[in-house]
Amino acid sequence: MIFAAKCVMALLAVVSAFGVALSRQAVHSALFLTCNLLCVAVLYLLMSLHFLGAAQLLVYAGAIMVVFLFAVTVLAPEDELLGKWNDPQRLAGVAVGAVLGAFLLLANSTAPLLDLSSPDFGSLKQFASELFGKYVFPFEGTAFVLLVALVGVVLLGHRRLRDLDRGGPSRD
Amino acid sequence: MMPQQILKPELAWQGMVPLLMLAGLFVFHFLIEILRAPKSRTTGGFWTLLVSLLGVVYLTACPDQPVGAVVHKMWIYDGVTRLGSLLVFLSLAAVTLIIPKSVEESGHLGEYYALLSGAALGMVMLMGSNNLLVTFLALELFSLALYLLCIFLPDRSTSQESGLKYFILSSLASAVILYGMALIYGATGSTWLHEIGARASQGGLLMIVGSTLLAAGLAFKVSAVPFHVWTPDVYQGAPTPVTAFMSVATKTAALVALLRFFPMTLGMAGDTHDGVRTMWAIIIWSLAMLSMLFGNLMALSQTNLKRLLAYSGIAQAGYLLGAIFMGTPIAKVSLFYYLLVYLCMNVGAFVVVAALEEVDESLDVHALAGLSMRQPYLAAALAVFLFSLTGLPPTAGFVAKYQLFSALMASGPNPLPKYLVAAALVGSLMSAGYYLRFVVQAYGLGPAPEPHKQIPPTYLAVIATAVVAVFALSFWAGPVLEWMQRLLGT
Amino acid sequence: MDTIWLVLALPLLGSLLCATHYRTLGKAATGMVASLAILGAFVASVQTAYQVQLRHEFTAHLSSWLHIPGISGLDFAALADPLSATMLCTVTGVAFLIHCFSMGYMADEEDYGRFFASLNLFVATMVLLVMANNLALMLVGWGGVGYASYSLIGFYRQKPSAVSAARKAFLINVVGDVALMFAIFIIATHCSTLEFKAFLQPDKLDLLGGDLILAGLCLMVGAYAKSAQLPLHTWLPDAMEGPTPVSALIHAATMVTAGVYLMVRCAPLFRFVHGQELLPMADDLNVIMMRFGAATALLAALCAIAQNDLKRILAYSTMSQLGYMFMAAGAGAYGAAIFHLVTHAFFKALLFLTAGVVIHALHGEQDIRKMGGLGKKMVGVQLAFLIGSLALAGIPPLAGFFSKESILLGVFGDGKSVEHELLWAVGILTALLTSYYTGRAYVLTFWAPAQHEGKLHYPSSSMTWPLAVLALATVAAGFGGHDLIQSIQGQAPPEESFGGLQLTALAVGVVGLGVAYSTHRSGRQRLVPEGADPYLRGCEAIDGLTKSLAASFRGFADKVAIKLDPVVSQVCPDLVRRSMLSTSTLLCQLQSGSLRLYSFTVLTSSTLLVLVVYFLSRFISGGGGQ
Amino acid sequence: MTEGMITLGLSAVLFAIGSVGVAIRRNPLIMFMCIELMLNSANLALATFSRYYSRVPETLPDSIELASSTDLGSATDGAVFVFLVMTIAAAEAVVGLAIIIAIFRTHKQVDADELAELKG
Repeated sequence: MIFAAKCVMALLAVVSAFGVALSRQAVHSALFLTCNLLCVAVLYLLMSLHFLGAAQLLVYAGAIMVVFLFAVTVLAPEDELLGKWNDPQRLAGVAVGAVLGAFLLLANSTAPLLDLSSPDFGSLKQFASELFGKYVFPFEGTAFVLLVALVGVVLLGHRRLRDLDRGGPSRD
Repeated sequence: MMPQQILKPELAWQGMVPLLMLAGLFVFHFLIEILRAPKSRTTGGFWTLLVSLLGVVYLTACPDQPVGAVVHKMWIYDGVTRLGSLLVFLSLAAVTLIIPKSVEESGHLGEYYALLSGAALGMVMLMGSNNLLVTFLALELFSLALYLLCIFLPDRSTSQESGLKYFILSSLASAVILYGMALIYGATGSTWLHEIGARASQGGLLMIVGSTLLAAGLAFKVSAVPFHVWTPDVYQGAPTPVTAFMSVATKTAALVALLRFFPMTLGMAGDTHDGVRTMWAIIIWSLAMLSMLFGNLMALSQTNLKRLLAYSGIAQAGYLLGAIFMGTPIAKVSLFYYLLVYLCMNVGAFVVVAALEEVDESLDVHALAGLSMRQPYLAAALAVFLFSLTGLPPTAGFVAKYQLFSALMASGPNPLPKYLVAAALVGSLMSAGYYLRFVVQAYGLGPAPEPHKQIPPTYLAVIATAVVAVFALSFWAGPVLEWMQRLLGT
Repeated sequence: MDTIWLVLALPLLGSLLCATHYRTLGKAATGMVASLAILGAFVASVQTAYQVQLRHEFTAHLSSWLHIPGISGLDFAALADPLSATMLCTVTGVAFLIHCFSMGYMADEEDYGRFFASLNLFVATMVLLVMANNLALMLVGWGGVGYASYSLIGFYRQKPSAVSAARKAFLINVVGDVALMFAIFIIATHCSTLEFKAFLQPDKLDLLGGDLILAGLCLMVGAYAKSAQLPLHTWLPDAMEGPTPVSALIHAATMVTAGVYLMVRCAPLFRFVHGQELLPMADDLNVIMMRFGAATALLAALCAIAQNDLKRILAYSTMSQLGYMFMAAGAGAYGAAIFHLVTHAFFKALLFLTAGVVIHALHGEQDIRKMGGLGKKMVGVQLAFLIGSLALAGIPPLAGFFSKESILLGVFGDGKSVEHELLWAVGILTALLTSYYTGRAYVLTFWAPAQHEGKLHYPSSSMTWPLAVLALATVAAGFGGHDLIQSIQGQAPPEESFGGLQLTALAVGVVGLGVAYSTHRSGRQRLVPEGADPYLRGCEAIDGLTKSLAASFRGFADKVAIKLDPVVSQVCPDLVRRSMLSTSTLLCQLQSGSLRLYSFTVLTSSTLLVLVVYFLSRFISGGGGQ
Repeated sequence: MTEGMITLGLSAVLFAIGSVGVAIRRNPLIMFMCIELMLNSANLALATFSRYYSRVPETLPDSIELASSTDLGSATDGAVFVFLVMTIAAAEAVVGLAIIIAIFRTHKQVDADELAELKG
């Protein structure tokens, strides 16, 4: 049952990923991405990684996608002309991606995977004790990444107000 | 399985001092400069300079032996971290002193300093990292700060272009690195470098592909050929002090990360004919070879000084990767000595570029003609730095190259490092062509002297210090090398 | 830091000051600065010599210099021992007097600053050469001395002959530099150290094995070029184109003695005692050195007889005396060699300076046939020249007698081998010739009937008092010989009673002088018929030979060059340059600025890397599995 | 095929699709979405490895001493890794979108091919 569910979700994820990469409209891409992230969240849940599934739903599919959709609607980018299918650069890109994917699949197929997890695997308690114990250093470090992001937003956002006052920036 | 207890981190504050200094500086800027936005704009620079100089003093003068692992072995403070952090602090101090008019007028000086110290924090964190997660985190920390620094000048479309290109390509590299890390974790079951190193030889194909992806991503940060494509555009578009910082500090951090991965993760399997280790060595070797040859070759046709320095940085990365490839104690010492000298000459050259921009000189090779009459000091300093970058004798560049090449030559029967030396010599020959072209132009005839435009005194101070250092490091190379040798414990 | 570094630092500083601040200082102050710098160096040398007396030898280590893996002893370090202390005192002392003399002699020159800067630089490099404690640092001084002498010989830039003489001196010096460099390579690769005290130990020299003779020959070629020994002597007579004080300093007292110094410094290499007996190859080197020394001494003396130019006579006599020193070094009488080096520095500097005064007085006239009659007009100068001449001729109790005597005794040795007796006889013959041509120059200059008209240009006091000091030194120096030889050699010279050997030398000197006086008193210009000149000028013939050799080589090279040069120097580099530039431009066009292309490149590179690594790993594991 | 292989294979496929997207799209916004896709696929691989955790058998040569006696690596590593990467990716997304918005505001329309003032 779980196996079947995983297969369906994986199929859905692949389809939505193609949607992200190939949609003409940015807003479609964003929606496909949301779909993909949701699929992955479900996969986490199916792997009994409950906390990660929840975090994926909240952080990714929730917060990040809202920002993406917001950006898309604010900017309203024109539809991208995808051009002909036999554009050489496009073909080369697809070929390289295919080769890369094939090799990653090949490498992944050699992975030793064992289902030996304990009953409480993926529980919040164990997760938290690791996060605030062994991983306290990167946990604190993440705070600085977020701070840098905050500074960046302040920098770029603040500038926008100033620029509007001056009637927009010049091109050079 | 017993539920694990919450472990108390075993903190060794001594080793954390450089990290804490930068973290404190960053928080200070965030709280005081950005949120409060004081009227006086010089305090931020003052504190940054003070902290970076204190850090330099702490890292050079602190007599203690290396402290070792910190916080569940997440982070290591040893000679390598110490020397690398020293270089980052030094470049931070230099960059703090050169604030272009355009940055000052943007009214975001607080953010500028905050991002600089954040980037430095990320770099120091990366150099001591002993865990894949910390490595990724640190990479992202300084990369995010650098994207924002690249795009810092709102009125210049080149700055925006530089920021966007760096952002997209660097994120791509981050994704590649992350996938490599995932595979390595899958292959060995640990994210700690020393444990990975112990199990690397059992990793199989998963480990080989994972470490290749990781090497590719780090090669991107080092800007080695063929992952160099972003370098010239980003360097040219970014504000010059940021370029100077990136060219030295980022390169140092990424090289040290490579150095940590090279022997620790993958070389610990002893002298057995270990596939992973051989692979890694071959990757580094070919990256070094390509960077030396193509970096110098592409620099030959450059006409813009800033862009030329970007291309020459690619070639220099090749020489440095050669030292990483060797990995012997002598090679490590010569790597750090080269990095120190590279810091002096490259930051010096970029400060000259910044000063030229401040006095509205063009950076084009033809427009440089007669610079020696308009700006005699700048021209002389530029000549010194370019001579040193070429590796001509009385300067430290010569000693650094000499040390590096002799370290590569001491490889016994293995011919691979000797090919590197041959390529480096050919590359140096080419580099003499393009560096000296600029010097000759600067000392050639040109437009009559215009009324002097004032160069800010801090610029001159940095340039003078760098010139002195370029000569001092050559005449007192012995003591410096001995000191580094002692720190690295070889 | 020891005072010995002051000996180097002061002349360097003086040189810098003179070169950069000549205009602000003015002439008088420039000369004073230069002289005071050398005086300071002299005082420091004396201090060093005193320290050596107290502490015996020591090494003053300043800092490390080069790091070459596997080779030690590449430091900025000075070696202070009796040998270097003696050399330092002599060099700086004579140099100081000559600086003072130059202040008067060069007073009318325009390029006063350049002259003193070069002179100080010369002293600095010479001092570096002497006090270096390893061969590599010595090579720096060695090359520096060559450069400084180049700039000083060619001081009169407007004179083509001076320029070509300077070029010749420089070229031959470079031959010596290259030879020394080869010696350094050989020694470094075998002994893995370049420090004198380290590689001159028997166990290190053992490592040289068969290459000992090669290293020794390279060292000797280097020394011969610097000390103007046959066949690399041709530059020395031409070097007289420089100002006379330069000739006195460089070509009499200091630079040309560097070769002798090198031989004495590396003495263990030539005296290499394995077990108890001299190795045959070290013996070969010594024989070569003695024979070449004797040949140089004799041929140069012969050549001096046929000269009419006062300075060239002195130049050839310098060559001849250096030949003596090499003879002594070859015979193992190192103390005698250094003793003669010191006394020769005094009396030859005296002779050159006196000659300079005479030439100055006669408004630049250098031909002794056009002099004469100066004896009564310039009594003091005449006396100084007389003292110098007697010392050169080896008349007791002047210094030259003692030093030449110790050399001849050293060469004679125990008198059991015919070779040594023959060489001694050559030495005596040379001494006869020496006293003759010295006497001739003296008599023709001062006592023959005057051949010139016009007012004499009398020397100023700054030019005369150095002469007095040097004359005094010439008289007194002979009495310190015993101690000097003992400290250099490490053992007392053999006690010899005043016997037949000494009497012969003395008699020869007196006879030579007597012949000269009786022949030339009347103003007769030559004793030997003109027809003999070509035979006497054998030394100069070598010059001609090298010239024609060089010319024919150049002719050949020209022919080849006309055909090959355009290809080698224009077409090929141009081709390379163009192809590189076009490749470069092509590569940079790939850098099109397109973000999409860049990301594609990064991805492709990563994929390629994965591909390559995958196949290589298959290959390696396949190869490893078999 | 074990259950873990589904998600592991899916992560490889998603990574490849993401890289294709980055290589062929010209809109920076969509390029960035594709990069998010790649990061997400790496996360999926990490989570899978964490769930189906297998320790490499420790057959070390005698010459090698482990730096620590206590093992640090565990199954939870992957999960924590995924969680922190999510946070970092969120920060990156914020910064990236701010950059892209800033550029869109000046250029109105951004084409990755045409934004080539810097080149050569």
